[in-house]
Amino acid sequence: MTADLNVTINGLNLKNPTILASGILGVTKASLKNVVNNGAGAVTTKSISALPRQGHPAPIIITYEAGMLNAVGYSNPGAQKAKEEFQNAQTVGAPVIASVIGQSIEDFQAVVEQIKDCGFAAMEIPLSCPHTPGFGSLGGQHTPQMAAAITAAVKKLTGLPIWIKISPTHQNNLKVAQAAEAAGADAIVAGNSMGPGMIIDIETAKPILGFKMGGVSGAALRPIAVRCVYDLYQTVKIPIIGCGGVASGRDLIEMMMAGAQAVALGTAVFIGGASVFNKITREAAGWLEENNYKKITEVIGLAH
Amino acid sequence: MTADLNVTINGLNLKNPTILASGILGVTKASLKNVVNNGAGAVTTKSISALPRQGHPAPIIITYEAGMLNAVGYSNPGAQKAKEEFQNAQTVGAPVIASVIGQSIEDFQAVVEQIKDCGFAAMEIPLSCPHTPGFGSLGGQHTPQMAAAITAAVKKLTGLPIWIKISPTHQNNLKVAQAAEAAGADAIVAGNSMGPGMIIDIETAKPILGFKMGGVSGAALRPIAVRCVYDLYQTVKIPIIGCGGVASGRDLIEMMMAGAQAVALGTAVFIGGASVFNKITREAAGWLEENNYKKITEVIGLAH
Amino acid sequence: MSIKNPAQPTIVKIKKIIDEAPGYKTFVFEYPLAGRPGQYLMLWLPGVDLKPFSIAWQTQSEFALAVLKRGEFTAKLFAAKAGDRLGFLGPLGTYYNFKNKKKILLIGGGCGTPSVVFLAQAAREQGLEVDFILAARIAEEIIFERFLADKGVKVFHRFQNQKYEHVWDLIEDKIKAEPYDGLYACGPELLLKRLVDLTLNKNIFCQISMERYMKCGLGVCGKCCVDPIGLCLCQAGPVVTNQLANQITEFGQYYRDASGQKIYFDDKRQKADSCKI
Amino acid sequence: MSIKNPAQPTIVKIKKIIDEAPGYKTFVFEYPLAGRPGQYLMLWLPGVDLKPFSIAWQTQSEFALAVLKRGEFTAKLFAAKAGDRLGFLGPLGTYYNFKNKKKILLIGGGCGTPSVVFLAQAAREQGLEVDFILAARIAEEIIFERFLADKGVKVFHRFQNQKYEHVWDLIEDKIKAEPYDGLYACGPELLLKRLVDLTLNKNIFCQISMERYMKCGLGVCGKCCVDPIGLCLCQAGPVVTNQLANQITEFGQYYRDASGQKIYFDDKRQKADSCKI
Ligand SMILES: Cc1cc2nc3c(=O)[nH]c(=O)nc-3n(C[C@H](O)[C@H](O)[C@H](O)COP(=O)(O)OP(=O)(O)OC[C@H]3O[C@@H](n4cnc5c(N)ncnc54)[C@H](O)[C@@H]3O)c2cc1C
Ligand SMILES: Cc1cc2nc3c(=O)[nH]c(=O)nc-3n(C[C@H](O)[C@H](O)[C@H](O)COP(=O)(O)OP(=O)(O)OC[C@H]3O[C@@H](n4cnc5c(N)ncnc54)[C@H](O)[C@@H]3O)c2cc1C
Ligand SMILES: Cc1cc2nc3c(=O)[nH]c(=O)nc-3n(C[C@H](O)[C@H](O)[C@H](O)COP(=O)(O)O)c2cc1C
Ligand SMILES: Cc1cc2nc3c(=O)[nH]c(=O)nc-3n(C[C@H](O)[C@H](O)[C@H](O)COP(=O)(O)O)c2cc1C
Ligand code: FES
Ligand code: FES
Repeated sequence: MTADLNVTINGLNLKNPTILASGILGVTKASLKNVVNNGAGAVTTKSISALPRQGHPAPIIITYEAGMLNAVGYSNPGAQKAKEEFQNAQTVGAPVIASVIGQSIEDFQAVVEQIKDCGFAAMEIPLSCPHTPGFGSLGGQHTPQMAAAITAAVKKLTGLPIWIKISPTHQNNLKVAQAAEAAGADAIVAGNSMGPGMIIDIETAKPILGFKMGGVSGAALRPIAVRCVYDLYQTVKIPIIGCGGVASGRDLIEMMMAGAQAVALGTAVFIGGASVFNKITREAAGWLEENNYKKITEVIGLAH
Repeated sequence: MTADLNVTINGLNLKNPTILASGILGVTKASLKNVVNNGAGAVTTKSISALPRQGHPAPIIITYEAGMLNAVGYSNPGAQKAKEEFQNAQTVGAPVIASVIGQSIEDFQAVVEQIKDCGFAAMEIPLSCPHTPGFGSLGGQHTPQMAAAITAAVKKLTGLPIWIKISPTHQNNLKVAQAAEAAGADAIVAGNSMGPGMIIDIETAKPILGFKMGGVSGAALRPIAVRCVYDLYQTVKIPIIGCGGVASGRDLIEMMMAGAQAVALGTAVFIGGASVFNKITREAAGWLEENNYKKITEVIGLAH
Repeated sequence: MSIKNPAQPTIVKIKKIIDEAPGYKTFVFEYPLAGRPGQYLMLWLPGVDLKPFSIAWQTQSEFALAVLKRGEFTAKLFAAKAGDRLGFLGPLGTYYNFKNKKKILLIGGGCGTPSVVFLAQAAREQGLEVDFILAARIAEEIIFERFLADKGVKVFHRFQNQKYEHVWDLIEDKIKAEPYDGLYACGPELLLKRLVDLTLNKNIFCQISMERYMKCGLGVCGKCCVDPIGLCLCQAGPVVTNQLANQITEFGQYYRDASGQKIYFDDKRQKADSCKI
Repeated sequence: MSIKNPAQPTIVKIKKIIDEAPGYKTFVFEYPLAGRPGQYLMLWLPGVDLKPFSIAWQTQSEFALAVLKRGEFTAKLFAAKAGDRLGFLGPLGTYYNFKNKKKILLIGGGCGTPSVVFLAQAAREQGLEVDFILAARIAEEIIFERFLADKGVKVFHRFQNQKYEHVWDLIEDKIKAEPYDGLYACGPELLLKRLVDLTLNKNIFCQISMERYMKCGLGVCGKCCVDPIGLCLCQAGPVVTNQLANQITEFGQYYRDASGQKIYFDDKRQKADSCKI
């Protein structure tokens, strides 16, 4: 008997709980399709700002033995081009979530206005990027006040579900999530990369990343993201999307046992390619069957 | 030609910049001696509280592919027994740093009073433990106000150098360091483990650690600790002791290039045994010679 | 398909539980452990705690732990049923060496018994002649007598006849009477101390299992560090030679509890040694 | 002893710098790269940026990058001196396939030249007959002519005589005149597009190096994703067959810049193709 992997979040049906995280391969509709064809239950676009952004100088990523660092700096073609790019997003074959960023409430609103009719299934608002001046943590957005204000401002403009993406490490993250929930957020994504961190090349005595420092993701982050989801499960009522270092069926189940209804993957897609979605869902399905679970939804929150 | 590995911090001479971090093997004087015989430049005791503590239920540690989690819960025999245990600490063969913890300013003072004449070279005050209720981050001690108050309170009681150990991830950590410096701290240790994180055993659906969650250390932490030291180097004037995930000569040089005058090792000692001190200093010395550095102190802050 | 992180406890189901004596149960698990006699596991009761237990016996596909009920952990373990899942780390620590031995004497007392029971099993499988002295306070606490006899081990204890008031006298008599080329023991520390002194004196090969409070089993917490050598007995032990035991000045004097405080065998002998004859 | 993290850029010293032409320099590094013709490196100027450059040639112990000065990065690179340390990631990407070929035609234009120069070197080492058309706007920008001739490559360009006003006419003439069993090219995209159409039409084996804006070189930033197939050319390219090129609808139409905006070759051909003849 095959375990049922379907999950429903905010009324959206995902054929399995894996989601492509924002920032990996999500620049074009064609590449989102490619990821869906490889088994993702949903996909997220690269974050979209009001105006085009070149991003930080390269290197924008570096891997190390425990994960990776990135400081992409939100390069993207801006909301107007994104609107053209992602037109009819509903034809991609799985729900497409638009990641929306801004440096001010007006920015967020401008982006949402532009892209709200593209056929997106939800909008994700990261308040937590650790390495882009003016945005997220470095834009003073990771506070309960800002979370509430931004959530309310975008809720006004669209009926689409609004997902708020928080930092897994900031001490105030549960408060930020609660404030977002109170302001009408439909789900919490936990979370972004952590840090930032820095790796120095000792031969040249220079930080390697173009921006010198960058968010840490991958295996290094996983236990911290799991703990964050675990804490959120006892704090908010809206669905939680886990994100951080998930790279196997075991990791997926673990994140769901902590309380996640779905799980976004970034670093694993970079390391293993788009086919990692099929690998992970296959591993999870096998484990569920061996352990006599009929539906993957049975494991949500089981570790509490 | 052999590179000179000596470093001096607060007038203390270390034959090399490696220090045993608090909490690993530092329960007895005999085990500190054993670590010094294996090449450590200095050693730190397990943290000492006013009264004996049993610590958290086990498992107190768990390793994973990117590092480890611990939630020891500050088990220690208390200040009175510690005074007996570490009597004549100056005979250990390298500077011994006493790690002092408390739940209140009076606690810190009580411990310092008890142990100040044991022959310790310095006192380290962790304000940043992420997993012990009442202490560090969970005791509300990781704020500029508390950092200043605790530093001033212990400075009053002893002429020994006071090192303040901060969190590598908390957003306020540079402010905490500045406040400690202003209150008379002699060095900043950056830093403690991060998180906390959680690992769930999916077969039993239970968090593995006895305390459910614990601080994350090892490779996962290294880039974050390096970045924290890098930022501190531009923020405080007192010496910085790097700590987090250092496991090789390369890592040691990297941490010093970020700005550390010395580097504490925890997880690497657990993984590699006490002999890791000799391994790391040998690697660092070899690299320095190949690259024509005469003294290891030449690399301090070189990445700025 | 199995999804597993090798650094996590290995999860096993309890296959069977055997009542050995009042307050003494053997838990049998289906798992090819491949441990060696004297080694121990850190047993994980999910959500409760993690505690050290010696491997009591082992086959190709099973292993067993024999547990004396003492406090919270063992009480909760006693409430477990066949089919329940537990975890373990290990096998951990040093083991008994009986290479080239012909006739050996084993001494097991209280909750130290399982450690030497596994040695008896392994030694018999190699064809050694094995005598085994079981130490207990009362006859009802004698365990594994049948198990050992079935394996061809000669079992002795002071309840077989009324000759001995103290097990020590039985031990001395056996050592005098028989040409043992190895002595192995696990039990109350003061008994082990006498044995170490005697075997050093008489120049007999001897290994003991020296138990300390073990919180992690992995060399990190330092609770099991012994003076003055500063090594962790969770890794450098539990099995040590009489020579090494003799270098450990705290041996027979004190050990450290969960907080790291010294507990003297003199002061608090009852507490420290309550599980032992 | 070397201490190195394999995921960091490999650090190498500049051994030698060769002036090829105005604004064109070759940087030689001592390092056994073992790249394949068509592959590229992401070159790291510490503290500055990281940019893609094709391997221009390679020996057992050295490799070279030939660089056209264009903007900030290449200007800073031009300021570097022998002995300076740079880093690189790679070799990255796909490579030219010339197995079982006998006589091949190579076309290199502007900063696309180095990619095919390395192919010429490798093909000659395997004994192939190699003709090479160098494309440039002016005679001074003709590079590697001597280098290629020394390897036994027949070099053609429109400044050898005044016969051709456009390089395309030279190319068509050569293809008509000679029985090539493979065509390989790197240069201005509109020229590549014509070549792909022509070879598909005539059913000649053809590979081109199709360059896109490459920020990471590792398949993560998505800048180099091509429509409609959605693959990243930093990994699925730069070398592609004429068939694959033909499936890429944006080929010859547009590419994406650092922000991901489409830049049309029609609109901004000068900007997009400024390095190419
Ligand atoms: C290497 C080793 C092998 C052991 N093998 C066995 C065995 O095969 N069978 C058996 O029944 N018991 C064995 N023990 C003892 C067993 O670990 C304790 O009886 C058990 O941990 C008691 O836990 P509790 O919570 O039930 O009792 P508690 O109320 O916590 O303690 C009762 C007494 O048990 C001892 N104890 C408690 N925790 C530990 C610990 N973490 N490490 C060492 N001693 C502890 C202390 O002396 C304490 O006074 C072994 C101990 C060690 C160190
Ligand atoms: C696979 C590949 C191989 C290449 N091989 C060579 C080579 O062997 N020799 C050589 O001189 N050049 C080569 N280039 C082009 C080279 O990367 C650019 O000339 C260089 O990055 C310009 O940087 P700049 O800062 O000096 O100029 P800028 O002012 O930043 O840009 C000038 C122009 O260069 C191009 N460019 C800039 N950055 C990139 C980038 N990251 N990726 C692709 N194009 C870019 C753009 O078309 C831009 O309009 C190659 C490019 C690719 C993709
Ligand atoms: C290269 C890269 C680019 C990223 N870009 C974005 C982004 O644009 N917007 C965003 O919200 N998160 C971005 N992230 C964060 C990821 O979406 C994700 O939250 C994080 O990497 C943790 O998940 P992981 O460990 O599975 O990678 C990026 C991460 C990486 C590695
Ligand atoms: C098992 C363990 C116990 C620790 N106990 C303490 C402690 O008692 N006091 C303290 O200040 N830090 C303690 N730490 C934190 C370490 O001293 C160190 O700051 C942290 O582990 C990061 O360094 P590392 O990556 O080299 O281990 C402990 C860490 C571990 C792994
Ligand atoms: S039991 Fe923790 S160090 Fe031995
Ligand atoms: S260059 Fe970044 S994905 Fe290709």
